[in-house]
Amino acid sequence: MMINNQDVIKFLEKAAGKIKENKEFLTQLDSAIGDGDHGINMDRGFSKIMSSIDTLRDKDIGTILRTCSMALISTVGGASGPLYGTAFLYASKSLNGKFEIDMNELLEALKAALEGIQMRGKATEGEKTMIDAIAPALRAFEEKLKSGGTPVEILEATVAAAKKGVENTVPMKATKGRASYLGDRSIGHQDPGATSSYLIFEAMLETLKEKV
Amino acid sequence: MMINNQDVIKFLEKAAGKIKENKEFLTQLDSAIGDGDHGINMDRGFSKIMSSIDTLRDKDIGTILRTCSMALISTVGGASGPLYGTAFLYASKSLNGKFEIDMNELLEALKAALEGIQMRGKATEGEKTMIDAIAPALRAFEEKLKSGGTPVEILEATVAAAKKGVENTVPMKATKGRASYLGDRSIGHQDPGATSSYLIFEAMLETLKEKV
Amino acid sequence: MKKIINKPEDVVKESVEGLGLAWSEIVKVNYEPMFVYRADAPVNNKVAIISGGGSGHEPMHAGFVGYGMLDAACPGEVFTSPTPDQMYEAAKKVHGGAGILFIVKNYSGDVMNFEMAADMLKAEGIDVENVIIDDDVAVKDSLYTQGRRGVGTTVLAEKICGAAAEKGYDLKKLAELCKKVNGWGRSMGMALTPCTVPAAGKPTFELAEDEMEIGIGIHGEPGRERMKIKSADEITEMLAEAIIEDLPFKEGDEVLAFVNSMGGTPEIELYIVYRKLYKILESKGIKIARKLVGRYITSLEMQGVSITLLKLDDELKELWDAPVKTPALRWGI
Amino acid sequence: MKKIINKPEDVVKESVEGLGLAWSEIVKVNYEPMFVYRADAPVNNKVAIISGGGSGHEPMHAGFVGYGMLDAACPGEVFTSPTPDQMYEAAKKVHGGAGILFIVKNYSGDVMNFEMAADMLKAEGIDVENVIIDDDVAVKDSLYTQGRRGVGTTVLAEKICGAAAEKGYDLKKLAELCKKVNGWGRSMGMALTPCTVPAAGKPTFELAEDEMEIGIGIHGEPGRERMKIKSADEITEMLAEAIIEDLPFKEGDEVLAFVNSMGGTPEIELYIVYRKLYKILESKGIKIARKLVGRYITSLEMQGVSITLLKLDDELKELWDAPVKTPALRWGI
Ligand SMILES: Nc1ncnc2c1ncn2[C@@H]1O[C@H](COP(=O)(O)OP(=O)(O)O)[C@@H](O)[C@H]1O
Ligand SMILES: Nc1ncnc2c1ncn2[C@@H]1O[C@H](COP(=O)(O)OP(=O)(O)O)[C@@H](O)[C@H]1O
Ligand SMILES: [Mg+2]
Ligand SMILES: [Mg+2]
Ligand SMILES: [Mg+2]
Ligand SMILES: [Mg+2]
Repeated sequence: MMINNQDVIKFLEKAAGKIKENKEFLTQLDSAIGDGDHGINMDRGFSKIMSSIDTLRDKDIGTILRTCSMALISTVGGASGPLYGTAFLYASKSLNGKFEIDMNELLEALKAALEGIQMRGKATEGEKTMIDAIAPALRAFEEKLKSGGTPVEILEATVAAAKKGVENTVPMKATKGRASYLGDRSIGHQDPGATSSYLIFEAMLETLKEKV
Repeated sequence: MMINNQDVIKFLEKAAGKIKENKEFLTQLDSAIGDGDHGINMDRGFSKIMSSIDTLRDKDIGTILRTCSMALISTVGGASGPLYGTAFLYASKSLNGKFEIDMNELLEALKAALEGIQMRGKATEGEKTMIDAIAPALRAFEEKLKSGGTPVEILEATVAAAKKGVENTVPMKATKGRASYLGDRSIGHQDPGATSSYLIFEAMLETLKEKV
Repeated sequence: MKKIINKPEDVVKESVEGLGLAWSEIVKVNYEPMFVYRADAPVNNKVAIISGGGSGHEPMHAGFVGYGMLDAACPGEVFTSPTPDQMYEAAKKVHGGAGILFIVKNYSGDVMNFEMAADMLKAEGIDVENVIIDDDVAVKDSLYTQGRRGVGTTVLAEKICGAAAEKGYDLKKLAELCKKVNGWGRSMGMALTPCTVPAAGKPTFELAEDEMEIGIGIHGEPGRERMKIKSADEITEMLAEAIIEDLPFKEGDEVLAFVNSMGGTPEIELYIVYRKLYKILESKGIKIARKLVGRYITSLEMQGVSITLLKLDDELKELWDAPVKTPALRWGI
Repeated sequence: MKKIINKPEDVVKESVEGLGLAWSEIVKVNYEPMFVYRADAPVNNKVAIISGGGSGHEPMHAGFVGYGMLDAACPGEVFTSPTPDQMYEAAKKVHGGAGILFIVKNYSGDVMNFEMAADMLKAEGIDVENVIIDDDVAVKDSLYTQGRRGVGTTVLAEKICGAAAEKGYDLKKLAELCKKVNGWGRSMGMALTPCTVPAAGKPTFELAEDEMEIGIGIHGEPGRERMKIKSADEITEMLAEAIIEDLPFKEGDEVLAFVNSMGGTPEIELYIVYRKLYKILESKGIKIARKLVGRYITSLEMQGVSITLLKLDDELKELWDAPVKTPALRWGI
């Protein structure tokens, strides 16, 4: 199964919807250990993407993602803006001019996204950030891909690992981002950025499920 | 029965005690139609009088009242400071050098006090101020004095009339003092200054009752 | 009561002491009785300007003592008029031989206490002019009442008269000027929350979570009307319309627009109000020639805003622009 | 939520618009993307200084744009870092040919967004120095963490570097100076109440009627420790001791003492804190040579106070005293 530019548009619409649905929830998570704006920030960014989605429908996947990157960078702000913005930008690099990609290419793009996040934020796993959802998710993706899973199976494994990753952030002590100012008091709370990353993987899975 | 300087000291102690007891109550009345400080103001003034009461025990009545006037003027502030301060000052005028006075002299002094309040505040009866307690009280004093009442009877009539006067302030609309800013909304509330005047008359009555 | 204080009875004294320590190059403090005065007082042959009133309205008045504004300020207890001995002693300290102007907000307490001080000073042969500020359009005016409260125009009168005194206006001319400013200034305020007098320990009134009070005074005294909270634009309209029609301010007028926080309302909201005020005035052909935006006449931590408009002519503009150097207002120097 | 606003999403835009209307002689506003810049920009051959950050800390930063301080400020949404396109466009507008200094508070969002803007500008051959302010002693510092937050010292760095830029410091020297100010400045804050981000509609945290939060940040993020409310003197001691021992400030040092309201705390309380701070420093032989007292770096309507101490030498004193003309800070001009 190939993923085409229409699927990417659908994925973006689903992701935007999920972010909007969980706006309050993400903000609430961020109130506990941050400054209470993560849901608001993410929703502002994805709403911006949605506002010009129609101009993207006939574009190649690289262009779509690069345009999303610019929208996120220039509207989200906060820590998550440059991080997700850089993620989309890095993901777009290998997809320029392509209207269809396979699961191998998707994995490469996702790995590039993670690399972008780490270049920008200088965090590693275990610091209670979005990386704690994304890194294990990509490992699960790769394993399932190698063991010959179907696209939906691959993304089911990815989402499950992301979910596990989100849960793992609860007992962590934050050492990057705003939550790190709390020191030990950050322990016991779920990381908002990891949670939004999980939602985005879920949007990918649902897009593929509808396709088959 | 004559009233001597020791009685005046006792009266001041009782008045100070009543003001302190009713500090909260007066302040509460003032919160409804003023700025919520009348009890605090009055207590500050009478506490100041009490702090130097021992230096007054051997002084003549005029000196005692003049000293009280200065204490009230320089510590109460607000509207009630100059008003009560002027009242005590005017009352003291005819009592300079006197160590004993009769009920006629007391009435003259009280009338002078009211005159001082009106000179300073330019209010008349019916404007929802302390005058609405004091003016009827003095009329009752004079009547009972003329009809030959005992000192205690005279002051009982005075206090009763002051009490009535206080009650009469409830339906009035204020046109002087801070309460006047409320216009019609001042209606339905008891005037704090009239209430403190009533308490002061009560202190006089109790002083005389203990004497007989 | 949530406040950063020590004992409630020490609030005013300790705060004034802090002001004196922070701004010793501009002001000095006298403690018994309490007043704040220019470090270089008396200024010879200049009319000395003294104001004062209850505390809790900071920076007014002590924050306005200094070159080009007040010679002395007499702080009373919180929301309670100062006493005549304060004004009397302050006047003796700052009198430069050219007389004294008292700028007094129209509250019965303030008026009477300043009057008593003026009587005492006149008895000693010192010239005193007592000018009353009564600019609050929220209060219905009438010959038979106390009249309007003095609010925002007080700050503007202190600045403008302060500049005129430095320029050499004599007492009579200065008193006229002060009356002119009062005659051309109009204000109205509103509150979202009450405030708490430290000595009282609880809020001066209650407001529901969705209510506001229009026409509030600066002492937490209730206002003209209580209503559901409205938008910033609607609030600005209500205040501005009441002010504009009162003078009235007319097409072609130049004004000073003063948007003031009651204390707790942050600057981000003040400029939202200023924006709408600008548009309202623009639509009526009234030009904002000067402005003041910030916290200048407050009610402790009360959330709310007041608007003052002052009609300007060349004299007032020139005096407004003149240098001023006080703890709370400073430019040109 | 009690606020004088229109739609929550318009708060920042309308407020900045109001600022621009009120202070058109000093600043101009660009809307797409949003930044506030000096009306006389670009100033040729002067290093241009740009700062920015989430809104809700007014007057910081837009209130500090003008002669002797910032060339431009980039306001983000409330408590949310601005985006790189804002800093990029602002830099293009105010660049006078001598390079750009970014003064950035140490929050991961701010740091990353300013970094992205710097990358974009450097790619076009414009010199950019990025100096991070991280002066909040409430946060434990370590190589492995985000490090300390940037708070009160930011205001002082903007004033001092602004003066140095006017004096002709080149970009390298100016960046060094900014790092020196950051190295010599230490802050800590506390709160009595939370604040409410308009878009969120409810308080960022809860505090009981008798509780306070020590070591609070400026975004309503929880602080170091929650405890029963203490007296002003005790609060001042807690903040001052933590600050003094951190640098440490020593006997014989001259300092700038900066007592700042979180927004809702009124001036009367600030000076009570200043008084105690003065006495603590005096008892340790540390001299307050300069001071700043007021609301300069706030958290909307939050009640609370922060203290910043900055060690001074002759260079810093001279630059502090130099003229400045911005909406919120002005003297000597
Ligand atoms: N250095 C970093 N690397 C990766 N993720 C980070 C980093 N700093 C913060 N984050 C993520 O960003 C999230 C917070 O985003 P958001 O609330 O939008 O920004 P801000 O903290 O500036 O308000 C955190 O929950 C965390 O997952
Ligand atoms: N002009 C006046 N004449 C007589 N009494 C007055 C006048 N103005 C005010 N009062 C009295 O003063 C009382 C309020 O005193 P207080 O609260 O101490 O002063 P303030 O109003 O300045 O806070 C009122 O209840 C009223 O009885
Ligand atoms: Mg956040
Ligand atoms: Mg009162
Ligand atoms: Mg009072
Ligand atoms: Mg944020």
